Amino acid sequence: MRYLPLTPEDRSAMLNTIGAASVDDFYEDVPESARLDGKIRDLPDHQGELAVERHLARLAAKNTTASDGPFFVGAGAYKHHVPASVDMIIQRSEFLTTYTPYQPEIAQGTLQTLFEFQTQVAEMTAMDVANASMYDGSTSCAEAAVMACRVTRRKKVVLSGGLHPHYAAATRLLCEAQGIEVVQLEPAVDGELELANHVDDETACVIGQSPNVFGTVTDLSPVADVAHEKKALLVSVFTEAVSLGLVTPPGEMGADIAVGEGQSIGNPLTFGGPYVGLFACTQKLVRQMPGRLCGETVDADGERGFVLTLSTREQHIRRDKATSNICTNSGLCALAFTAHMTLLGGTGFKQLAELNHEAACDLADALEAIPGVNILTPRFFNEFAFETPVDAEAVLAMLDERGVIGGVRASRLLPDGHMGNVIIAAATECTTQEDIAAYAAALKEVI
Amino acid sequence: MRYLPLTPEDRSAMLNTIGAASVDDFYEDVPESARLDGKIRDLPDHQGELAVERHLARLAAKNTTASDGPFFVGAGAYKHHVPASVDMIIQRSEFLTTYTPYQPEIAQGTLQTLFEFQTQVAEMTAMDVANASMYDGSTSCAEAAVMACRVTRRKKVVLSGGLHPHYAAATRLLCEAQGIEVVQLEPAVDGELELANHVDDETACVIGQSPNVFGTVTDLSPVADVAHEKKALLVSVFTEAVSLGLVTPPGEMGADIAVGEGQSIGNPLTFGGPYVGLFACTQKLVRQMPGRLCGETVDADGERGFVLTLSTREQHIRRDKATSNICTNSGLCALAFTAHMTLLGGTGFKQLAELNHEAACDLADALEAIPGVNILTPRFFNEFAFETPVDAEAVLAMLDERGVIGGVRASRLLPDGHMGNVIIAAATECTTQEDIAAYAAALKEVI
Amino acid sequence: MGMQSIGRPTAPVAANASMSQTVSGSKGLQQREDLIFEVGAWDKTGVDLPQPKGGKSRLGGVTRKADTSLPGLSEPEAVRHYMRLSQKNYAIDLGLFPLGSCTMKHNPRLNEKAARMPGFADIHPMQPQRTIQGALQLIDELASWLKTLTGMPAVAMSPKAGAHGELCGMLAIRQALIARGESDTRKRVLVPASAHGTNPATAIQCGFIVDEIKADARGRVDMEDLRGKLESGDDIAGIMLTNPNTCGLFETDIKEIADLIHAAGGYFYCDGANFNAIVGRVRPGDLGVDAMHINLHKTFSTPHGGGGPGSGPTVLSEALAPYAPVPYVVKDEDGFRLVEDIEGEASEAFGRMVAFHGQMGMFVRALTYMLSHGADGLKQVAEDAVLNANYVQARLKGVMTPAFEGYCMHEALFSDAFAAEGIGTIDIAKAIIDEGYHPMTMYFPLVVHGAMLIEPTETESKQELDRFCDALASVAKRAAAGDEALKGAPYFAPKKRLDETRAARKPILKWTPPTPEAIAAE
Amino acid sequence: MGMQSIGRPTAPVAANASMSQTVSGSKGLQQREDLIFEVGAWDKTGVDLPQPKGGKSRLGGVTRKADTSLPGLSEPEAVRHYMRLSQKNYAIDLGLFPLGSCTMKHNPRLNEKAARMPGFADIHPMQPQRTIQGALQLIDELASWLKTLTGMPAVAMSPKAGAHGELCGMLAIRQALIARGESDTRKRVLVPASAHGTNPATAIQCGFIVDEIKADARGRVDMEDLRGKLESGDDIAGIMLTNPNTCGLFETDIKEIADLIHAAGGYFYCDGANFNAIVGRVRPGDLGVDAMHINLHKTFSTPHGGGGPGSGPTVLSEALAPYAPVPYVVKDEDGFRLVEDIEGEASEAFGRMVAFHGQMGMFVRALTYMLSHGADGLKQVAEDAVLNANYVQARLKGVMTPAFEGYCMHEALFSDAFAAEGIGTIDIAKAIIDEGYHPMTMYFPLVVHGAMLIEPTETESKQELDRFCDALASVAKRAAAGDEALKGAPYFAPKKRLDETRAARKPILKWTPPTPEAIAAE
Ligand SMILES: Cc1ncc(COP(=O)(O)O)c(C=O)c1O
Ligand SMILES: Cc1ncc(COP(=O)(O)O)c(C=O)c1O
Repeated sequence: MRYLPLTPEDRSAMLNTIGAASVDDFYEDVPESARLDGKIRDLPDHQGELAVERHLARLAAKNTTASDGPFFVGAGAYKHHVPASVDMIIQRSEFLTTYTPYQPEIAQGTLQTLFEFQTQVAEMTAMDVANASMYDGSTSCAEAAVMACRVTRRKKVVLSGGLHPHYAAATRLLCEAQGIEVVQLEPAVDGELELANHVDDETACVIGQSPNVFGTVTDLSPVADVAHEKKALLVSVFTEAVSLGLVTPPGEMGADIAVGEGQSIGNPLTFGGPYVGLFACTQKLVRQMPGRLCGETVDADGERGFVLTLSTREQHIRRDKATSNICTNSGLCALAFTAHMTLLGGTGFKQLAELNHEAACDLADALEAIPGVNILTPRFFNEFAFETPVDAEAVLAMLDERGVIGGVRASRLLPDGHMGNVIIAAATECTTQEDIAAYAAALKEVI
Repeated sequence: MRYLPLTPEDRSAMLNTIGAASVDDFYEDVPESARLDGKIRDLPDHQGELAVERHLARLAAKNTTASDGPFFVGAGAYKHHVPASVDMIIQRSEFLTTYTPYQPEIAQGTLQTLFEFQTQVAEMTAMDVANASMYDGSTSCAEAAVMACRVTRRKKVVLSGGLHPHYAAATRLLCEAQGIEVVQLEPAVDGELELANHVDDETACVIGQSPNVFGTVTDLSPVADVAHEKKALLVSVFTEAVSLGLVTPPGEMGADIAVGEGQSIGNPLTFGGPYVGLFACTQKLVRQMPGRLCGETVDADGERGFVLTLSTREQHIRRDKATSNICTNSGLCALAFTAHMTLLGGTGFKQLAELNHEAACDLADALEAIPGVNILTPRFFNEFAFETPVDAEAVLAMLDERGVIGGVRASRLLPDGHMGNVIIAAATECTTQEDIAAYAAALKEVI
Repeated sequence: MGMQSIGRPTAPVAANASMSQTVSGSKGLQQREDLIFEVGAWDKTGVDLPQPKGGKSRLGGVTRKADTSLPGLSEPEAVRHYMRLSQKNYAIDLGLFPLGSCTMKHNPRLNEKAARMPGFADIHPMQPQRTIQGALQLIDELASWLKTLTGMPAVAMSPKAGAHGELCGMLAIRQALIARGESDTRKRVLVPASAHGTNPATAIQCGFIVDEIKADARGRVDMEDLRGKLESGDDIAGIMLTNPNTCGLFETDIKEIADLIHAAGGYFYCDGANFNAIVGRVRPGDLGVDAMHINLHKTFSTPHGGGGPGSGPTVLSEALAPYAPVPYVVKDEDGFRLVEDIEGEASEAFGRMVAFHGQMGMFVRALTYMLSHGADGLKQVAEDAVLNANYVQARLKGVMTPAFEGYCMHEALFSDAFAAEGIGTIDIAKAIIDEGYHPMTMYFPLVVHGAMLIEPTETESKQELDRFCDALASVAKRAAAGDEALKGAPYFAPKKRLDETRAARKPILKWTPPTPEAIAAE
Repeated sequence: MGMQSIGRPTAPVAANASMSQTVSGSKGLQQREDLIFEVGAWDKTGVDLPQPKGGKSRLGGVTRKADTSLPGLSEPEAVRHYMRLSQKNYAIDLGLFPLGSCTMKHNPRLNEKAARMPGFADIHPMQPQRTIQGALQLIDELASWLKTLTGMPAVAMSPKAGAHGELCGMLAIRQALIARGESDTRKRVLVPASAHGTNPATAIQCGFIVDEIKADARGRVDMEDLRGKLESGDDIAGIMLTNPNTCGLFETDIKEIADLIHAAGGYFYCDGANFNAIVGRVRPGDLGVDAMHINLHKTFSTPHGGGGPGSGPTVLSEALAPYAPVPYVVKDEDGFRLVEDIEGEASEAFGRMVAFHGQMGMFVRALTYMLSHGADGLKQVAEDAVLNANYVQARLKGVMTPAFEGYCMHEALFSDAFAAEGIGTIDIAKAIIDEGYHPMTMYFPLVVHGAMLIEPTETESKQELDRFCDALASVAKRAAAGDEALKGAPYFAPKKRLDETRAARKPILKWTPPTPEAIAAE
C-alpha cells in the first residue's frame, strides 16, 4: 500500500507500546451486529498507479472537451484560458496541502493571498469589502438573501426573471427552509428593472443579475434607488466575473451586497466545480457577512501580519447564532483567482474583457446574418440568447453532429419558460474566427 | 511581454542612473556592418500563451504516443510507468529552477539528493562509486573508453558486436579524435564473450553490453578475467537500468567501469532526451572519473553537509588537463531517477524487474507460436530479437497499419549488418496481455 | 548587527550575536515579500493578449465608470511572489499535521494528475449529455463506492463541502417531515455539546431549534439526558450526532440512540467527518443512520488547499432517499443521464442546492484514491489511523492528561490539566510550531478544558510519530514545569505570535493606498 | 535554551536568548531531514506493483547474486523527504540568481506544460517516422529559428549541452581539416586566458593543442599577442572565442579576428553561452563565425534543474555545414525525415555524437519560449538583459571595483580590489547569501583578481535589482571596512560554511552502513 508508511513490524511494535493485542481492541465499542468480518464485499482490492490511471484515462476519453472544437456553452460557467503559472502556483505543496489558516504564525502565505484576494474582489465589484470566498456563485446568492433578511429583519426576497435559474433554486431552497417568502418574477430576457415594481415594506432585498442568464447587461441603479427608499437591499449578481472589466459593477449601481461566480478567473470548467463564490458588501454590513474574513494585524515584534478575523460571526465560535454554517470554502480556487488577477493586472483584465465582448459581437454578427435567427438579448457582454424557427434541442443536436457545441437551450434551465426555440450562446477569448465561421455555417444548414 | 518585468518608466529611469542615452550605447562595440536595424526578419512577433499552446498542441497531436496502442519499441529507450509524485518532485521550484550547486550552503537539497543518487547507482551496479550523472548512456560509454586509455596509458579499445550501435558510434568518434584505435567486432546477437579473444597488451579496455542491443544477457566474468590478465579494463554497458534488478550487474562480473542509460527509472521517453547517463567505477579509478562528484563533509558548526568534490578532475579548475569537458550534466533527470528509486526501494525494484521479464517471456511465447517466427536471442531480460521470412521494414509497416508498433528493425541500427528480416522487440510492465495478443494476431496476418 | 563592527575589525562572532538583521529584510533562504499592491505596478501585466480590434460594442452603455485600479506583475515576479509567500506556510508535505477532526492525510499526486486530464478539467457542466458520458459514469462509480462503503441505498453528490452536506441531510429530513405533514410541529433537533459548530449552525439554517444534550463521563452521549429529552418527543425532528464523535470516541450506544430517535418519530443525522476511523470496518447503514455527509477532503484524501474546496456527498436511508436533491445521475439503456428537474422520478426531491452537479474535480481525486486503496486498503487505512492515534495517546499519556479513559479511535484528546498555572493550551500549541510541527486542534471539543485534539492519520510513519511525540512530550514537561518561555513561542516561525484581538477590534480587511500623510511620515 | 528555566518560571525572554535549539532538530518551518538510507526501511515501497506470476525465466542463469539492498519510502514519506530537502535550496523562483555566465533567467511555466504533452513526452526515439511527424516538424522549426537568429546556414541539434556543442563544433573543424588533408599538421587552437574551462578541455578532447592568448587592458583579446601567434600560422586549426566574452564585454575586433584566423587557414569557433546579450540584435553569422553552440538553458530559458539537462545546438557556417553530425531532420515532399546514416546526403558527416536525436524535452521548451517572445520580444530580451547589467554596474561601481572601463553587456564584472586586506571574494559571496540572494560567480574569469561576475538577466524587475544592489552595496562597504563578521557568513543559511578541503582530502562519495562500533559509540 503505497500511501501507508507503517510496516508490519511497526504495527506490532506500536501495539506493544499501547498494550493492545490487535487493532480489533480499538473497535470494541462497535456494536457486535455492526462489526464487519473481513473486507467490505463487492469492491475491488487495491491497484497500482498504472492500472488506476488507465481506468481514469478511459473515462476521460469518453468526454468531449471544450477545446476539441468550436464551443459556445456558457450559462454560468465559461471557457477561458488559464495561464500555466496559475496551475503551477496552486500545486505548490505549501498551498495545496495545508488547512484553513488557524495558526497564523505558520500560515502567512495563505493569509496574505486571502488579503490580496479580498482587496481584488472589492475593487473589481466596486464594493467596500469582500470575504475570503464561498462555495460558488449560487450558494453566495442564497447566503446573500438570508443575510439581507438578518440585516433588515424582514422575511421576503424578490428574484428577477433574469437570475440564473440554478441560483434562484438554491436561494429559494434556503429561504423557504427559514420561512422566508420568495417572489420569483417571470422569466424575461430584459426584465431586471421589473424588480423596481416589486419592492414593498416587507421586502428584505431584491436580487437582480447583470449580465443575466440571457446575457443581458443592465444598470440596476433605478432598482437600487427604489429598494433603498423602502429600506430594502439590492443584491447584485453576476456569473461571468470577466464582465467586471467592462460592465458597470455592482458598487457603481448602489448594490448593498454583490455576489457572483469567480470561476472565469483562474479556474478550469471541471464540469461545474470546484468553483469560487465571490461575496462583497458595504462596510456597514460587514458583521453580518457569512464566511471567513482575513484581516491585517501585527505580531509580538510589531511586524505586519494577517489573521482570520471577526470569527464571532462564524459557526465554530457562534454555533447556532452564526451568520452561516459554512466552514470549508474555496481557498485554493480563490488562490487561482488571485494569482490570475495578479498576472492580468488592471490593464490585462480590461483587455481580456474587451476581447470577450468582441468575440461575442462577432458571433452575434455572424449568426444574425442567417435568415431565421433572431437575437433576443438587447445589450450583452460575452453571451446572448437567440431564437430560431426550430426547436433548440433539435438544433443543438444537429450542430453537435457537425462538430459544433452551440450553447445551452433555455428550456433546459427554464422547463416552463416557454422558450423552446431559444439558445444561449457564449464566446470568449478562446473563441476563434474559425470557430465562429463553423458555427454560422453549421447553423445555416440546420435551420 | 509577460516575461519582461521592466516598464518603459523603469527603462528610462535606469538609463538615467547609468547615464546612457539609449541601449544602443551599450552596443557600440558591435562592428557597424553587423548592427541590425530593427528586428530580425522572417520571424513572427510575440504571441500569447493561448496561441503558443495551440501551436504546440497541434504538433504534439501529429505524433502517436507509446500509450496510444500496443507498443514494443526498445533498443536503448524503454516505455515505463513514472509515478505521478516523481514528476511533481522534479517540478518543485527549488529543484527545477536552480543551478549546479556551486554554493553548498544554499544547495543542500540538490547535493543531498546527488549523494543519495550516487549511493543508489553504486549499489545497483554493484560498483564502488558512481558520479553525479552524465548526459546519457552513449556519451558515458565514450567517456569510459577514453578514461580507460588515461588509466592504462594505452590507446586501443575493443567494442563488442552487441554494443548498441549508437554507443559504438559515439565512442568511435571521441576515440578517433584522440588518436585511439577502435576495434569493432562483427555484429552478433550472442557474441559478447568474443571480446576475450581480442585483448592484447595494447588494449586499454574491452567494452561489452548486457543486456546487449539484441537483448542478450551475458555474464562477462570470463572477459573480465582475460582483460585483467592483460592489465586491460572491462567496461560493462547496459541500456536498460531496470535489468539491474534481476540480471548480473557489472560489479558482480568484475567490471572496472560500468556505464549505462538511466532513463528507464523516473524519466519519460521524450523522443530520446533528456536522459541520464550512469557512470560508476572501482574505488581506485575515482580520480580519473569524468563528471561531477558529490561528497560528504561538515560545516563550521561541525554539522554534516554535502559539497561537490574532487573538482581538480574538472574543466572549470583543470581546464586543458581535465578528465572531460563535461560541465552541465543531467541533474534533474538524476533527481527523477533517485526519487523513483526511493519509491521503489530494493523490494519494488526487484519486483519491477520481474514484471518486465515476465512480459517479455509472455511476448516471446506468443510470437514463437507463430509459424515463421524465429527468436534469435538465447537469454534475455525484457527485449529480444526475432527473425521472420519477410523484410522487417515491411513487417513493421504492416503491423503499424494494424495499430501495433512492433519494435525496431535491426537494419535501422546496423545498415550493413545483414539483418534485413530481424526485429528487436521489448516488453515492460506497461505491456498488457491484450497488447501481446494484438501483436501476435497482427504478426500472424502479415508474415 | 555586523554593522557595528565597521571600521574596527573584530574576531568572527556567533550567528545570533553578529547577525540579527539584514538590509534586504530577507534572511538566507527566507524571502521577504510585500503585498502585490506594494510590489506590483499599475501598468504591468503577466499576460500577452491580442490587441482588441475595437469598434464593436453591444453593451448599450452599461459600462464601468472607473477602471479597476489593480496592480499586475510579470510572470517572473508573480511566480516569485507566490513562491515566497508559500515559504511562510506549513503543509502536510512538510510534516505531521495533527489537526484533530480535520484528517490531514497525505494527498496522493496521482489524484492531481487525474483531475487535470482535459477529459475532466476541460468539460462544461451544461454541454450535451452525449458528450460527457465519461463524467457521468465517474460520478456514478464514485456514488456506488460511497453507497457500498456506508451501506446506504442513496447518495446526494452535489453538496460542496461537509457543512453543505449537513444542510443536504437536514433539508431531506425537513422534506420528509413536510411529506408527513409534521414540519411545523417537529422543530427540535438534538445536538451534543461536543458537536462541531457546523451542526447547530446547520440546524438553525434549516429552520430547526437546537436542543443541546450532555456528554457523560466517558465522553459519549449521556443516555439519561437523551431519554429525558425524548420523553415528550412529538416535537423532535431528529438528532445530529458525530460518530466517531469529536472526542475521538465511538458512540457505544449508537444503535440504541438510533432506535430511540426513530421511536420518537425523528431522524438520525450522522456527521461523517470522522468516517476515516471506521471506513471499511463499519457501515453507518448498519447503525440506523438516516443521513450522513462524507468529507472527501478528509477520508478520501482530496487536498484541503488551505481552506477548500471541499466536497460533501451525503448518503441517505430508504426513508430519506426519495427527497434527495437534483441533479443526480441515473443509468439506463442508452447510457448515463442527469435528472435535473423536480418532476417525474424526482418529483419528491427537496430541490436544488447549487448550480450544476457538485465538485467534479474532487470526485475525480476521491475515486482515484478509492481505486488505489481498494476494499483491502481502505480497511487498512482505518486501522492504521486508529493505531497511530492510540500510539500517540500511549506515548503521551504519561506527560499529558488524557481527556477520557481507554482507547481512542482516530484521534487522541487531552485536557490542559497537566499544565502549570498560567500556561495554556495555546502556549503548548505555539511551542510545537518551533519544533517543526503544526499544532493539534486547540480548545475543541468544548466539553474538555483546554482541549488538545491530536489526529495523526494513517499516512504518518512510526518514525515521524516518535519524533513528534518526543517534541510534544518535552513541551508538555516544560508546560508542567511552568516554563514562561512557552508564552513567547513561536520563536522560529515566520512571524511571532499575532494579535488577533487587535485585528477584530478595528478590522482592516483590504489594502488601501497609503495616505499622503503616511507617505510623508516615512 | 528554554529548558534552563524549568522549575523556576521566568519572564518571557527574547527569541535568540531563550530558544536556540529544538528537540526535533527542525526549527519552525525548516524541517530536519536525514538521508533515505537513514529514514527509509528496507522492506518499504511507495509503489503497488502486481505480483509477478512467477515460473517463467529466459535469463539463462545470468542473474544477480546479491539483491540491491536499497531502502524504500511510502509515497507520503518520499514526497516529504524531497519537499524538506528542497527547502534547503536557493532557486530563481525565490529571488535574483546573478550567477555570471550562467544566465539564470525565469523559466516560463508554459514551457513545462508543453514539454509534458504526451505527444512529446511519450514518444520513442526509434518509433516509425510516420508516427512522429510532429516531433520532426518541431525540431525543424526550432532549427530554423536558430539559423535565422544566428544568421548561419546549418545547425546540429543533437549536442546534449554547451560543452557537447563545443565538441560538435571542434569535431566539425577537425573533419574539415581532414577533408583538406591538414588534420595532422593543424593542431593548434588559440584560446583566451579568460575562456570558460570547457573551451580548452574541449580542444584537448578533440586531439588539439591549446595555445593561450592574452587579454588586453580593455578585457578583450590582445590583438598584438594574437597576431604574433598567427605569424607562423600553418599549424593553426582555429580559435575558440567567447562573444560577448566572459568579462561581459563584446569583442571589439571580432571581425578582424575572424579574418586573421581565416587568413591563417583556421576556423573560428565562437562560444555562444552569452548569446543572450545580443540575440535579436546581432547575428554571429555576420561576424565571421564558423561554429557556435547555443545553451538552450541560458538564452532560451530551459530550466537548469540544479545541474542539467542542458542542450547545445550548434550552428555551422557554409564551410563546416557538410560535416554536421547525424542524425538530422530534412523535409521533403512526403513530410519530415531523419537522416541517420553516414552515406548519401550525409556522406561527409563527421559521425554520430550521441544516441538518438538530442534533447527533445529542451527543444519543446525552447521553441515555446521563442514563439512566446517572437522577433520583437527576443530583441527586447537582449536589450533588457544588457540594461539590467549596466544598471547593476552603475549602482555598484561606487562601492566596488569594476574590472574594466565603460559599459558592459549582459554581466557586470568586479575585482576584489575594494575589499580590505584579508576579506576575500568568497566572504562577500557568502554574506550575500544572508541577504537572501544567490552569490555572483566567484573567481571567474581568471584574468581578474577575485573576480565577481554578476549577471542579473532580463527577467529581473528594477525593484528586485535595487533591493539586491542595496544589499550588495552594504556588504561591499563592510568588506571595504574589513568587517571580520563577513568571514563567519553565511549565518542564516541552512548550513554554515562547508569544509570543501576536508571533503576532497578523504572523499566520502556514498553512504555506507554505520559500523557496529560506530553504533555502539552512539
Ligand atoms: C466534525 C466536523 N463536522 C463538519 C465539518 C465541516 O466540514 P467542511 O469543513 O467540509 O464544511 C468539519 C470540518 O472541519 C468537522 O470536523
Ligand atoms: C562561457 C561558457 N561556455 C560553455 C559553457 C558550458 O555549457 P554547458 O554547461 O551547457 O555544458 C558554459 C556554462 O557554464 C559557459 O558559461
